[in-house]
Amino acid sequence: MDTLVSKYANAASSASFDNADNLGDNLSGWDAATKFALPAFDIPMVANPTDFLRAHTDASAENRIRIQHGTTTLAFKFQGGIIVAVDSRASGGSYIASQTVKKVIEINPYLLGTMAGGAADCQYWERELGRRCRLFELRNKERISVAAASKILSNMVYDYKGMGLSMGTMITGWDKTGPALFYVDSDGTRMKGERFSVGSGSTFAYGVLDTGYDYNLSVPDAIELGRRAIYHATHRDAYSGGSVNVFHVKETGWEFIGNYDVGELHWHYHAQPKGVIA
Amino acid sequence: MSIMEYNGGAVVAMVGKNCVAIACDKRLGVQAMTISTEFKKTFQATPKTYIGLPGLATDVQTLAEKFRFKVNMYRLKEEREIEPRALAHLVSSTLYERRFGPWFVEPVIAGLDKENRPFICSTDLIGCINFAKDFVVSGTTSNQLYGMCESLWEPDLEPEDLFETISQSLMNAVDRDCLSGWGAEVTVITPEKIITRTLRSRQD
Amino acid sequence: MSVFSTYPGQVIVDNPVSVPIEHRFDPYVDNGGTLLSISGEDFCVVAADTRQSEGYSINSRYVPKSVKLSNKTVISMGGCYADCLTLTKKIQQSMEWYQHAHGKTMSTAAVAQMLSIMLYQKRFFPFYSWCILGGLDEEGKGAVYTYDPVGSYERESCRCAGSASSLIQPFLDNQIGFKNQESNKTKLSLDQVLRITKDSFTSATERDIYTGDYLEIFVITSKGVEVQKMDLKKD
Amino acid sequence: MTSRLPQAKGGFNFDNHVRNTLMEGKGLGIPKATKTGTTIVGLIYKDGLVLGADTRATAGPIVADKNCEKIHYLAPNMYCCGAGTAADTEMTTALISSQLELHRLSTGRQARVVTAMTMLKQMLFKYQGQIGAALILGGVDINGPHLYTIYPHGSTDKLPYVTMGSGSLAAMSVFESRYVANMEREDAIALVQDAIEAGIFNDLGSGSNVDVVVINSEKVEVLRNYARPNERGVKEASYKYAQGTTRVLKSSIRDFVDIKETVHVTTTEEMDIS
Repeated sequence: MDTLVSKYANAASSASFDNADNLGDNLSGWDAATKFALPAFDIPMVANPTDFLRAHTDASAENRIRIQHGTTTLAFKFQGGIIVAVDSRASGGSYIASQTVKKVIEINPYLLGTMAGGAADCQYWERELGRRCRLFELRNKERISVAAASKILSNMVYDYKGMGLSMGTMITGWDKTGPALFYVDSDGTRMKGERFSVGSGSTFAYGVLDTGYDYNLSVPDAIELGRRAIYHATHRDAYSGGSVNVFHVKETGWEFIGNYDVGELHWHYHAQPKGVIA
Repeated sequence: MSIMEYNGGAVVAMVGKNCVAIACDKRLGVQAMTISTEFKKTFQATPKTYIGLPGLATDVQTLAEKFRFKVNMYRLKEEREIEPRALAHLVSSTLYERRFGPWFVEPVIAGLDKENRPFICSTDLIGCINFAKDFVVSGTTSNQLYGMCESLWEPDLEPEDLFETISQSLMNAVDRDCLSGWGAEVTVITPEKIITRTLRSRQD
Repeated sequence: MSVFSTYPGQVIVDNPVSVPIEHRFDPYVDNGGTLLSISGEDFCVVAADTRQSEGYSINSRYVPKSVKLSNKTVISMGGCYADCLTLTKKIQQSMEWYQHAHGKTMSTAAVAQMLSIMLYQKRFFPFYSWCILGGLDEEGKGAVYTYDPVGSYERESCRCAGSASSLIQPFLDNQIGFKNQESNKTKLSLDQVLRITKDSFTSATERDIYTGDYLEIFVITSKGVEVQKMDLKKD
Repeated sequence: MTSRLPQAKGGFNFDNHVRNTLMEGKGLGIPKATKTGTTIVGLIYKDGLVLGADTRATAGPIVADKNCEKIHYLAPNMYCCGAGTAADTEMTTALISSQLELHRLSTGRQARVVTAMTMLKQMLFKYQGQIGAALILGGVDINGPHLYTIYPHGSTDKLPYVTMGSGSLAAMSVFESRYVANMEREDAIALVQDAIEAGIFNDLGSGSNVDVVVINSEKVEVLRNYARPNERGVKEASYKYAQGTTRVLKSSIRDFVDIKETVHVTTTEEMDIS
């Protein structure tokens, strides 16, 4: 009987954030590093939790849980470092939930992550990544490489593969090897590259980016290219828009270049003479 | 995604003091991709009546022509322009004819009748007419437009004030809808003149 | 799928017991309602209607959606009321433990981050809740934090969530953010914000069937939290 | 060419059906038509009958029309309340109404309520419930007052007091507790009003105002918006914009000009027809 009780006593859900023993630990020797080493998630008590989640987040679900989606993000390497440019729209279905989302996540002064796919997934895991990078720094007395950081992220989300996470991100930064750019997604892909664009508007952004890209671009020209590529994507893609946020990754760390409202940017570009293509 | 959301689009009409206004966005999309930003959804039916047709673009164009034909036939038979109220019933029965295989369009009608009294109405996709005395909305942005119009509209607006109110209603509404926007066109119909304006709006 | 059919060419099911019975775990219900929050220079307004509904029926005309968490923070939630209730209790409990452990009240920004993690903890079994956290930040400025059901959050100047969110939000963009207006950009006073809040809800009540009955407004200033109540239409 | 012009022939047109099913198959959902969530009621009193309805039309959770008319004219001695798909109730009653008019003209006498009921049920039965009209038919003829309910599939009931629509339970609870046979006119109207208001306040699909129609052998009273228990709250502020708030790219103004045609009679040479 006792075995039976103990067997089911804790089966209701896996350890959650504030269950009784966690809270008791607040009083003596509570250690964030050990307690939060592995995040714990509540799982519904059903045969197939993945199907459960899919059924309730699906577009056809009766009481639909709308997770915010839709994006255009891009990042590219050039002689002056890396330019990261993103839009700022979050949409739930066809409704625009926000026009002011920060899609560049400042992991630490040397690392940036971008956000595409599920907003919460990117925010949570890149925050967790930031914490782990800090622990790495404290343990090893040196900054983590971009390769290692991106791999931590990749491995973390790979543990949840197929469970419904949705994340397409670019991890950029400057380490001992110089500027580095990695693409990481929730399927487990992790790629090093020169030039990436992620999100529903990425095809439009690639068009502009590939046309104007040159490794030897000057910093102002590179910034303009990034900004312009995002602007064109917001114009054509319904699920991208708001404003363009531009960041520049340099040896001294990243620098925020600016926020440009697409509403105004369109008329700014509209007034300019059209460039000649080839 | 619903068929009504396939191409996107929004139309709104409002009543003012001895005038009416009808406004539409200008986007034509194919799901997420914007194809054109010059796709107007309001059509002039008679000198003082406009009809707005948001919905599936193929049906918008088909019905615009169908209504043009029917309005012309009416004029030839009756030797007078069709009244907005009669046009509403014409639209209604045209849609209800296809009760079991509908056109995916939710029309809006705005105009002045022969006594220059304002008339607006909207119908659902199978022709149920909604006669309103204040405003009617239609298209993918209808929720946002309902909220805007319900807050902004007040009775007896003069033509220029009505223009501001309908423009602000439409622009702020489509700015919260992915599938509409990319420019707007507003038409104000008064007994003396028709004012048509293209608005400067966000292009994302 | 038809069970019985006498049309030629269609299968006639002669034994209805053999029809598979669908079992599904469906723990969510939408209890409707609308909530909004607007931040100002030195104040924050959190407002919500008090109707709780299920389908076409009203469960109760007065079930507050907002809860005062501290003198500087108010949380408002809409969606599945059971989930909202649980989540509110979790927040209150954690805030109390924080008080015991650190000897101070949690700041609005700290509650905001904690709520994000709490929501994400249920990433695979989400709380069906739309949360808006309103309050004053460390500098005494108004702060509004908004969430999606799985914990993505953002600080904004104003936000509306719930069943009539799509009706009210564009109006707030226009009246609070002065979007699409050529001129007329001023900082709004508390009085103006309250007027806009009330008008938002009377308008939403006209068009959204799930919004109505009463409006409860929490005004957060440096003096503390003050609650106002107003009638909305009951139909 | 003339033969290719569409001729009005009446009846439904299914031309779009194949295309629409195809699109639906591709995952594009079919949009919802306007429904009237509705509370409609009817009762028989001493001299005749009273019909009542709310005035809310909904499209999903949104109120599409705050003051629509749900009590439709059928004949001078008959009215019909409609619930369900708004277009269906509107068109079905309009169709039967014109058929009754023709019936009246060809027979030269007042149509009976049972005739209207039979026409309605036969039409609805023919369409197998596809026409989503739930109706309360009330009228007075040579046989006295009659009150019928007609369901979308074509079944009918004949009862002294009836309710239909999403607010029918709320309204019926009022009837069940307070209905008595042979009520006075004022009491009957008050009971109908209370029943409709029970629907308006307790059913989210019903709302706004109360419409009432009283029919007896002498006259028909259409009491549109008999009660208005839900007046809109007064706005705290006016949101009128200063002119010039909206930025304009292009503007065109067309003035209407009165063109006066005058016919000048001039004598002309006679046409040469030789």
